[in-house]
Amino acid sequence: MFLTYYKETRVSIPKAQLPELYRRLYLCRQFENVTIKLFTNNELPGFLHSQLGQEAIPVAISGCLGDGDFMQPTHRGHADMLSKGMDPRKMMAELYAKKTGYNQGKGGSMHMASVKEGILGATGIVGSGPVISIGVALALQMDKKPNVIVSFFGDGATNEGSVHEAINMAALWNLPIVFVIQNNQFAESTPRKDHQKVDDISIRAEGYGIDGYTCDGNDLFAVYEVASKAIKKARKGGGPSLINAVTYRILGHYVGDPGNLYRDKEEVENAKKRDPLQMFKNKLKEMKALDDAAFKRIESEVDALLDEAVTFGRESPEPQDEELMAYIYS
Amino acid sequence: MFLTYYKETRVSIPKAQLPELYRRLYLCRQFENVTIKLFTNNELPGFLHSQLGQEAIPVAISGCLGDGDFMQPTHRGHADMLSKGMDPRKMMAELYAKKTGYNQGKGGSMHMASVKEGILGATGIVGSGPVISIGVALALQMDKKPNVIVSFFGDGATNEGSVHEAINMAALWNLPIVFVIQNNQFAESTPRKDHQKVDDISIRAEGYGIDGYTCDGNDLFAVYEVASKAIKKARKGGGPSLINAVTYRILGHYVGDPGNLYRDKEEVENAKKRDPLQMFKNKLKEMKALDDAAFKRIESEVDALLDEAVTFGRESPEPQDEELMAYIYS
Amino acid sequence: MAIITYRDAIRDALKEEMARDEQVYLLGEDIAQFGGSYKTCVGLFEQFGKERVRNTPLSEMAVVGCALGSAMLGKRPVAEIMYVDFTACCMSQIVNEVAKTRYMYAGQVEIPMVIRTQGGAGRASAAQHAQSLEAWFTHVPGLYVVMPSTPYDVKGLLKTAIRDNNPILFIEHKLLYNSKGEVPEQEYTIPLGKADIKRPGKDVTILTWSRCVEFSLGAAKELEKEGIDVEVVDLRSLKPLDEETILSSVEKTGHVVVVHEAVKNSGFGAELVALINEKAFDSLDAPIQRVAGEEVPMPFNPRLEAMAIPDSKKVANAVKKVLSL
Amino acid sequence: MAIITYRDAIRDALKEEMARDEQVYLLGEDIAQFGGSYKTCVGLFEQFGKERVRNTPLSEMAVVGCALGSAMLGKRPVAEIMYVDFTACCMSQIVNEVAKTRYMYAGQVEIPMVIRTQGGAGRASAAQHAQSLEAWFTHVPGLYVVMPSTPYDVKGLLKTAIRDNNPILFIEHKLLYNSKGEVPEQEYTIPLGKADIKRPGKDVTILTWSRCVEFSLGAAKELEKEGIDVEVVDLRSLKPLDEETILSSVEKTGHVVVVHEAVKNSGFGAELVALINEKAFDSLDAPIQRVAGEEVPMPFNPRLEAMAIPDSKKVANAVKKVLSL
Ligand SMILES: Cc1ncc(C[n+]2csc(CCOP(=O)(O)OP(=O)(O)O)c2C)c(N)n1
Ligand SMILES: Cc1ncc(C[n+]2csc(CCOP(=O)(O)OP(=O)(O)O)c2C)c(N)n1
Ligand SMILES: [Mg+2]
Ligand SMILES: [Mg+2]
Repeated sequence: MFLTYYKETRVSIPKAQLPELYRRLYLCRQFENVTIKLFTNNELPGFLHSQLGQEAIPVAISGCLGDGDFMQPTHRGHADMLSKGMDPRKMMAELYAKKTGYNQGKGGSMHMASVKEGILGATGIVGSGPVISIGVALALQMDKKPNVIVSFFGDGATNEGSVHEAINMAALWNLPIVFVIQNNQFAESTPRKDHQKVDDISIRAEGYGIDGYTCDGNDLFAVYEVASKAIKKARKGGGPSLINAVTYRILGHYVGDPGNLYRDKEEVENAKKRDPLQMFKNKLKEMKALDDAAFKRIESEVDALLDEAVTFGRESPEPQDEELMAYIYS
Repeated sequence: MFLTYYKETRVSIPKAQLPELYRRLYLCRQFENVTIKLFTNNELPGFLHSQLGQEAIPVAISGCLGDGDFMQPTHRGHADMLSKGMDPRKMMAELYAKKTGYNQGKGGSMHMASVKEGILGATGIVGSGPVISIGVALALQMDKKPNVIVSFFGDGATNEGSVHEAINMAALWNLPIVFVIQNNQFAESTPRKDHQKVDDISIRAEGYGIDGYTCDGNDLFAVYEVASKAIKKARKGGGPSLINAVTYRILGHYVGDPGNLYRDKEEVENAKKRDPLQMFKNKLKEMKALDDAAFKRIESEVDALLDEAVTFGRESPEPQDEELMAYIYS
Repeated sequence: MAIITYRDAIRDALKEEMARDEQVYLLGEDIAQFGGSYKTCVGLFEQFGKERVRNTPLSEMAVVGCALGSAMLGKRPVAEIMYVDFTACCMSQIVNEVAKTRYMYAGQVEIPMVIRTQGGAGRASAAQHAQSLEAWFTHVPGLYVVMPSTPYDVKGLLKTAIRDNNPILFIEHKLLYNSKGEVPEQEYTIPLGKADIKRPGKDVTILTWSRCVEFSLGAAKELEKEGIDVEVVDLRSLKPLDEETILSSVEKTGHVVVVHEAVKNSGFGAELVALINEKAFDSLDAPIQRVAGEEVPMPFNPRLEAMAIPDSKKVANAVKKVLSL
Repeated sequence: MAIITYRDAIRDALKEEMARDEQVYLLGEDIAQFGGSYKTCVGLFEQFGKERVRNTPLSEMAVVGCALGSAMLGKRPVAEIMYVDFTACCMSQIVNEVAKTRYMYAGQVEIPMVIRTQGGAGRASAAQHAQSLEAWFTHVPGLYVVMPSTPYDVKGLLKTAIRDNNPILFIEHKLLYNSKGEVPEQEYTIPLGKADIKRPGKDVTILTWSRCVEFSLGAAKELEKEGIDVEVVDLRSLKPLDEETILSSVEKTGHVVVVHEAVKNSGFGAELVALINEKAFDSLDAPIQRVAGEEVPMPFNPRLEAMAIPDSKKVANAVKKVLSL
């Protein structure tokens, strides 16, 4: 395994925020579980990248974001979107390619966007998100807004030239952006050691003259700590940071890939032991931040919401034929 | 100014090699002087990037290369080519766009190549050289050759995504390649501080897990020392290094650019005081490696060779019309 | 003859050529243990090892550049770019370097390399994973462009492409990988630049390639019932282009429909119309019809997606139209 | 009316639009103190400061991506890519992101951005600095492509492009920067998608754009002496395309020559031939002739380079040919 854990967790999340963070974390997790099932049942067209096991990263980070802040998810980004507040019903409808979906059925899993809510679409071109994100950051800077954008990408994406260009330019222009690597140890089927020699990707930050952090991406508290620091800095005009949030891709590359050709079962089993949802829950229990009833209430609320979302997606109308040619030009 | 000098010069060049290195250095310098004059007189078509003031870098490095080794020059690469042994007559003929030129008049200044002599053409697409060079390195590695390739590029090129991809892949595959930044402080009109935030580019090496060096690119001995180490390592299967050879672009970006819109006169004047040719000559005198007569002999031989080269270029025939369509396909 | 899939035909071609010539090696994302995103390389890593079946980082520029550099030294790389959409990520390497190096160097090197990729819609992959971009590359001197439609063709042409000393963009179609067809047990190759008449006919010429051959044959079958005899010419390689077969078919039928999946505007179909206009204008009894992709980024919704590309019905309608004009 | 250069007309357009609308900003390599590689931005850095005239690193992908991101938030970036050849370095950003984002997002955003670049041969810049690549972009739904040929057109169209809410690739020609022409002192704009008849005539229609307008007018002048009356239609924008002007000219003359500098194979000329074939077949008295770039990477040698592209003589010959067929 290629995992290294750099930080002791210090508890810095405002206590009042914890139930909501748990809600989001659970929502992200269940959204994955539900969509995987739907996809496997051939209810959803296209392909699906599951973010299962990585949810602590976006949930922690979104916890540091507010109105006017932006995020650009990755192609494996349902948790990114949900954590920042996207409506699971409209997301589900989009996955069903329905008119009521965020992108009216034109985008699908990878391109779902809600720009009004500060969520850009992911790009399906790995590594191209960051070059777009820096433009958002530039606009925020030019408009003297107190806001930031978080740009997510994967460990594989760090080898794309576009990511290099984006970070260099952001550093040079001191843009209000936080680059976050959802380092899940794989680029499709390629383990990290087969796509880059360097152990800790965050040291690349130094080569751009910005701060780099590595944290345990499965520990929501650890991510929060690092992210809040980086985001605060960016907000204050301190420029970009690069966060390497180390996690593990529990499932295959896409739903349907058993993920067994290029890694050991054991490795996966080990990784499963560090389930971010369970870890967070345990910590909350330890802290006595939520009691069992509270967990239950949250969980059943979310479950109901997701049931509703599925129904909404399933029963919504498809786009009309004439919509094929809508929104190409302004 | 953005210059920093990292190394005290230790003299490690075999003494017997010194006269030849001086000859090459002087040849590179005079080739620049002659071609600038020809270009200014409208004798040469196209455009010309002068390497004047950077010659110590390729001369030192070529001094560490032998038969079977490769080099890929930059668009500002006449000294690169000459130092590795390209014939100034055939180079001059190419600059005149003549049939007798290395590329039969099809390539010009930027694309001159002599693959048999181990010199690839530069690419006019800044940053694309390194991705091609790694392919040469891979072929050498696959064929278990004891050879290496030196891939040159500029400080500006370090911000191109392609360079990032090349270094990452070379590091990963442990390829026999040395990446050398001819860090002349400018990308066209853009000073280094306006194109990257980081002070010392060589620290990017760390982000790929390879060795990085910074050296005074105007001190032939300093470059030699670093390069011989990196090249030896690559030859032995130790993988790539990144050398940041700090120099200064004395002239404008191309011949015709007065180079005065984006920098102070004083900066240029200061830089001129550290002329690599003069520095090397002084050192040789100090070391008593060559006497005045020897310098004179070398210089007049080179001058005569260049006279001959100009005549050869000038008087050679142009390609025939029917050659337009030759060498597109095999 | 065995009946195998298009996917397996590709794998067999790679396997045979790798066994035949040590200089042949593969590089690309996820082609090793995973056998490629579309599973065209399954088993090759195990057979030939990691030196010759090279998984790469997500670095399309480095993949193509590396292939080029090694080809100059005599290697015969077969680079895989996972989707033709991603050729845009290494467009400069393909167009500015790979295609031009031999010419810029005045013949000092040959560039025996293949870039394999796949394109096309039909899997609800949305706008960035479903394009057909061959026209771009036919516009670039120094490159060949090959787009086979059957297992037989894909195998024979891929073997030829690997043996050829020119850089070749070899574009497969994601919806064809599971299609099946007869492939000889014994070794064979197919020359570049030879179209194949997939169905002879005398009334109308359909010029097409890749998955649209399927649609065209479907239309021809339907039209046969109405007494319309359609000739389906599968170009197989767009460059070199088999002008002879095209023009003689046009001369025979006097009616032409061009069918391709790529967007119509500036698609390769336009070049065919222009070519025929220049070289067989007088043979034309009616204006050439084009059936092609709509002027739209590919939508995710499968129904809209289907509307955006040709199908047999659209082809049949165009044939009827060209006959009625 | 003042007589100014194409270069200055561009600078004036940028200056006026930047003064008019604070959201407009420029980014690109060497556009600040240096005023751009072709000096089209001289003085703007001094006037508008470094926030609005942004020198960038050598990072074409980041330049285009950054423009896109900011455009989504309401900025109106004008990005400069120094040579059209380098659009290949950010092809994915242009094609996969800029052109498709609005559609993929189902209209959530507008992308009011311009990518200025320049192309063409004639300065012995060799294979990687002398291409004409507009056809690629006309093949991409979601992008407009504008290629003005005169100072008047370049100014009016650039102003319009900056005000338009769609992404526009604006391609200048390196050999036109020094050309001069009349430009009104007072403010004006030119609508996209309107061709301009640079010379009316009744015998033959020449469809052309960018520098080839010059060659076409030169040919027309020569041919006038022989009593041939040529109509030169400058398309100005290839997308949106002014079909009406094209078709009505074709209907009038019945003879068409298409002239462009880009390589002939799959050039935009092919699309024009196909379009006319589809919509005005019966008006054609002879097959359309194309005068275009040769199928070759651009050679460095100036004589060979000149051979590789159109000139007035080649155009005149094509006109005579189309009249004699
Ligand atoms: C430019 C590009 N190359 C290749 C792909 C195919 N692809 C999609 S996701 C993926 C792996 C990405 O790895 P990483 O960045 O680590 O993200 P993860 O999938 O692990 O979340 C690949 C190779 C793509 N979509 N875009
Ligand atoms: C991809 C690309 N972008 C831009 C250019 C234009 N250009 C040519 S040289 C140059 C500056 C390169 O700077 P650097 O890499 O430092 O090399 P130097 O010229 O200083 O030797 C630029 C911008 C180019 N040729 N290719
Ligand atoms: Mg990953
Ligand atoms: Mg430089």
